[in-house]
Amino acid sequence: MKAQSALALWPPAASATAVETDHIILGFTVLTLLLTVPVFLAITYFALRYRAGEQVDRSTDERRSFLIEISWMLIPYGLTLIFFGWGAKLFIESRHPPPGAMVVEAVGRQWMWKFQHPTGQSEINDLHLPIDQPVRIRITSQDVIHALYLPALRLQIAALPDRTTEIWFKADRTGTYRLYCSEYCGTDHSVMDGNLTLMTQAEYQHWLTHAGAQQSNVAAGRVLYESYGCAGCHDGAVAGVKAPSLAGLYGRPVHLADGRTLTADEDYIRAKILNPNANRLAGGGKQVMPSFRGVIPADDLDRLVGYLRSYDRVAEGMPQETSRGTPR
Amino acid sequence: MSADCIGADPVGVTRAEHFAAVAQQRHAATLGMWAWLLTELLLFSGLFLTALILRLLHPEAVQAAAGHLKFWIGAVNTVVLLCSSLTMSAAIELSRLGLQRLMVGCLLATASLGLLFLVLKGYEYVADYEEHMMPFLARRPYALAEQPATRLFVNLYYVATALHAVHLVTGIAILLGLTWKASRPGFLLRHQNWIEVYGLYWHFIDLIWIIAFPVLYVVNR
Amino acid sequence: MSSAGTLHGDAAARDPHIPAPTLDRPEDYLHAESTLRSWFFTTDHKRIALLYLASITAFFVIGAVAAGFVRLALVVPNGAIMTNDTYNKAFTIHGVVMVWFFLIPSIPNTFGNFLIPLMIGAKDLAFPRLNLASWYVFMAGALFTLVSVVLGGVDTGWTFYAPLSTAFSNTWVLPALIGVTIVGFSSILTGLNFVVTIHTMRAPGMTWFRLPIFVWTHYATSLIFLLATPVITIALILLIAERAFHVGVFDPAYGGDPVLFQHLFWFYSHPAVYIMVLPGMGVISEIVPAFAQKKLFGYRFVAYAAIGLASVTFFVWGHHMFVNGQSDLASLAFSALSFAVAVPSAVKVYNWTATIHKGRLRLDTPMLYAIGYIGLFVLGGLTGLYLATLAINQHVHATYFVVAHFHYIMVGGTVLAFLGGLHFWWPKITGRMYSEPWGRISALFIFLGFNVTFFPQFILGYLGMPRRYATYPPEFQLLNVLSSAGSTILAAGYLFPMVYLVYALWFGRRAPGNPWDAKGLEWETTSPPPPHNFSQPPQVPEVPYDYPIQAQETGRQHT
Amino acid sequence: MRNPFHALGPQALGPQDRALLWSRLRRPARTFLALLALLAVNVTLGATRPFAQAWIVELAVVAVMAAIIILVSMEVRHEAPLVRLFAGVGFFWVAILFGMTLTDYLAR
Repeated sequence: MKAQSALALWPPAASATAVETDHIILGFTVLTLLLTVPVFLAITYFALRYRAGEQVDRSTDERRSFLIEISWMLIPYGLTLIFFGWGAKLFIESRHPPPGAMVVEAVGRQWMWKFQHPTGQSEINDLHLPIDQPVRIRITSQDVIHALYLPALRLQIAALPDRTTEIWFKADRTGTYRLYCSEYCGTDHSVMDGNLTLMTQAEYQHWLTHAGAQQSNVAAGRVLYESYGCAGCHDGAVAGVKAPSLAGLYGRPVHLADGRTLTADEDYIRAKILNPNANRLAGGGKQVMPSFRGVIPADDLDRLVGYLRSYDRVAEGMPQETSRGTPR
Repeated sequence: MSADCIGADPVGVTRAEHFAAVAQQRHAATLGMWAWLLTELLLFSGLFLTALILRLLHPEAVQAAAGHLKFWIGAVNTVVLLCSSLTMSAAIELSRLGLQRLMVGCLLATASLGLLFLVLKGYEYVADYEEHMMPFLARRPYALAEQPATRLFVNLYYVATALHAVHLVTGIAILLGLTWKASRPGFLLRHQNWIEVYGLYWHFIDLIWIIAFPVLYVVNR
Repeated sequence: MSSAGTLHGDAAARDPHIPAPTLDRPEDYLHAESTLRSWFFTTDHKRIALLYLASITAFFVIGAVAAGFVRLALVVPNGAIMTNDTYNKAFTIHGVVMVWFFLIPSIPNTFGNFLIPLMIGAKDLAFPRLNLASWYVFMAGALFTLVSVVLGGVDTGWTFYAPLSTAFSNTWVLPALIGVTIVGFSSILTGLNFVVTIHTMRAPGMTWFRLPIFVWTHYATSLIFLLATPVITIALILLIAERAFHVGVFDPAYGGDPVLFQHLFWFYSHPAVYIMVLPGMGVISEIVPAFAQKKLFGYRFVAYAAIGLASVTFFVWGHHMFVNGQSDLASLAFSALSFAVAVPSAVKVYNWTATIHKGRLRLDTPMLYAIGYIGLFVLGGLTGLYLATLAINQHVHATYFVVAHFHYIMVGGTVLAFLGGLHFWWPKITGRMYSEPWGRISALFIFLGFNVTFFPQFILGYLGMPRRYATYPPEFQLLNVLSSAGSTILAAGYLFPMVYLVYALWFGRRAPGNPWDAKGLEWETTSPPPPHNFSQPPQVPEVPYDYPIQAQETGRQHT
Repeated sequence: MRNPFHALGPQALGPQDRALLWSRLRRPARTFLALLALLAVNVTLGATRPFAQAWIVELAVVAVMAAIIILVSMEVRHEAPLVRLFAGVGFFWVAILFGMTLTDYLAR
């Protein structure tokens, strides 16, 4: 369940590793207090007791100062090293997935995540996963460096354009949590987020077969519509490009330059995305749209077309419905 | 200018107002130049590190690209710079002996050798251009386009050699200015250490090339 | 060979147009000449320090305004106040300007420039013309960066990570990159000048272990300037070439490695943290003994700790890259080495505290800043160790926890030290006293405002709010509003000194040579000092910090 | 001012001066010859590529050349300890840069 209150003071933890990370930071905080509170108290006490004008004993003795120096160099250092060891242990564990972990492929691009389940279903920005099951996420990027951040699991890893990185975890608490892009990746970095839904094995199987990838197709299509840059021209954000609005396009007749008139059905839209130079529009300006053949994978194209089917004038009034904030 | 005769012109350094002693001033100048050279070393080592990483990531591509470098021009250029180091060292020795005219001759020879290096380097660039080995030119076809990783090394070669050439151009310009000043009467009386301090810079530019030549041309062959 | 007589003083004595110094005031560097030329072509380290002071104050204002935009935008979660693009440009300008045009030059180029020759008993830095050149280089770099801001701004973040900055950003990245590259040369020239000056220009009798800690920390800082800056220069040159000519070494599209840029970037930018921190430590090490009227505790340890910090800091840069795809071995090595930074940092903090013990304390404005500094630096430093812990870093990397941490170091550390130093040496620099009550009030405002602004960000970060987010989930709103509210208190705290210090320039009480009964050669000369610093060669005391309260039984004299 | 090229030759000097001059120029000349010889080794190796590990020899030769230039041509041998330290520190820092970066690249 997502924390909806305006003030939260501790993040939910959805795995044993997350709980242990919390223990490390709590332990470290205790040590911090042990090391700093005496200093703060001492400064305050000295500042009051030894103020100019106070009649107090100011005779000092520095004979043991060498010992003092060595001890306050080494004792705090030694204590903090405990946390180095503990943190390193947990880190190394999180780098070595157990055999038989379920593998999810994740791809970051400006500005969306795409996750593909081992059974082939894929989803945009949201991620549904089972608990009590080790999950490996293999991550890459199609453009700049992103980073997948799952705070409920206390994990993040960069999505690098030229390599595959991975994290693994075994969640143990169901619920809906946030997932983010945590490596600054350009204009809509802050919109590149979604929900991580953790569910029981049975629920997950049910989700895969039923709601599955269909569930959020329209919302996902909107994300793709922005991510592939359609919105930039067709919603008029880029100055100087007179691209026709696509709101309400579906099912309407379109007049072509050669005099024919077609109905904007799924096939028409699909063909137009893959090859904009065919079926030139009547009265259209210069054709500047690039071909998306080979650029957009088939499942993304399906979602995009699905979104355009439902993109009517009503939706036009609130095109940012699916994403927080104002794109561009 | 008095006759060239050792000891006829005493050499020395005039104390600037904010220094307490000439020895202090000389020490400061030498130390200052070394501090500068320290930064130059780290500057170029960033490029050498990049070359090493490229070699680790793309060994075949780097070798393919290095095979297109003009090995013999690089070798001849190294000899040219070694010669310029010789004339620079000679100029320093002559400045200590107070042989001003001979020293000026050596400085001019040093500058000329530096120019010769640049001319050869320019010729090398032209040859590279004609062989379509300039991948950073967006409009010109690139000879090794089928191996995209080669362009990394080739481009790095241009960044490194261009940065070295910038140092050389600056060095020659300063050297010519210095030579002009040094040809005035009484120069060695007032500013003998300028020659020594400048010499450090010149030797160091040589040193960078002497490292760059094998790093770029030789080890990747 | 006689010295050439081109003193400012001589010129003033010869030139009838320059009024002779008045009787009640010995001739000082501020009034020796008054033409614009005498300022913009001066080679006097004290005037150059003031040129820097004016410049970095201007940049501080620009950076602070950008920060104001950032805090304003984050009052609401949905980005209703400004577009994502505007927000991204605001935080980028804030970062670039604050890091390169305020924090890095702040203390070294103003107080370092002004005080190092005074503290070591020299007439000037070793290369006065180079010092002036360094200011012009700084301004040239600033010009390029401002051009990029005026043309429309940059949205890459101050870290300029490839390939976002090279192949994807559509903003004015090139002029900003060129500006930052140029500014690096200014740092190098300043560092070079300081290193050579400290080595060669010390007055007779001024041995290394009679130097004030301020000089030690500036020596350490200058070493970082020299050894780290060239590496980012070359990284930025490659980045510029990449953006302009598609060189490709950082571009994955051709097989380049964007992580290599991060290595080169952090090789400089982590030590750069100590460029910001060490001079501040030097300032605090001067203020604390002066206002405790007591010898600095553990002088040699504090001095060595400065050199230690400057060296260790070169071995830890990879702790910025634990989750950025570097090898596990590298992460382990960098994490382990990072903890070593705790040792010299602890030396500093505990020795300052021990110095206050049994002192004769006056809680004037500089001391308030110093005490605030110690507290905030301790928190900032220890949260740095949290971040160096691999498992914690996996969670809070690139969140507001990091933002809070480095603001505790840079605002709580550097800015407080800068302001403390500004108040401490203001009488020396200007010859006027500032208003003490206003000074204390503004110090309290800044301390309070700072904590209200940045402490909530630790919590936000641990809750998982990523940094550089123009919009954020609604559950983070309350803490963000609190943070924004704190920033207005902080802004007020910054505004007060700008008013009362400027007021003091004309209406402040005239300062005596040593208003704080402080030790150190800079207090031996008049306020403001004469053009060549000392009317008579200064006498170097046997021990540094020879304050009235000394150890009575000095078993180990030198510590 | 007279042409600086005029009477450039050492024949303008007296015999004693000439002997002194040659004694001073001997060191640069020897350094030059040594560097030339080392370069010849590297060029030969580069041109013939006799064995796969030639790069080790080549880098070793470069190290020797660099040492000669710094110690002899740049006269670090005769400098104050401080200058020697400065010359050495740079290389140590280069080693840090390379070493720590390679902990990443060699262990990926």
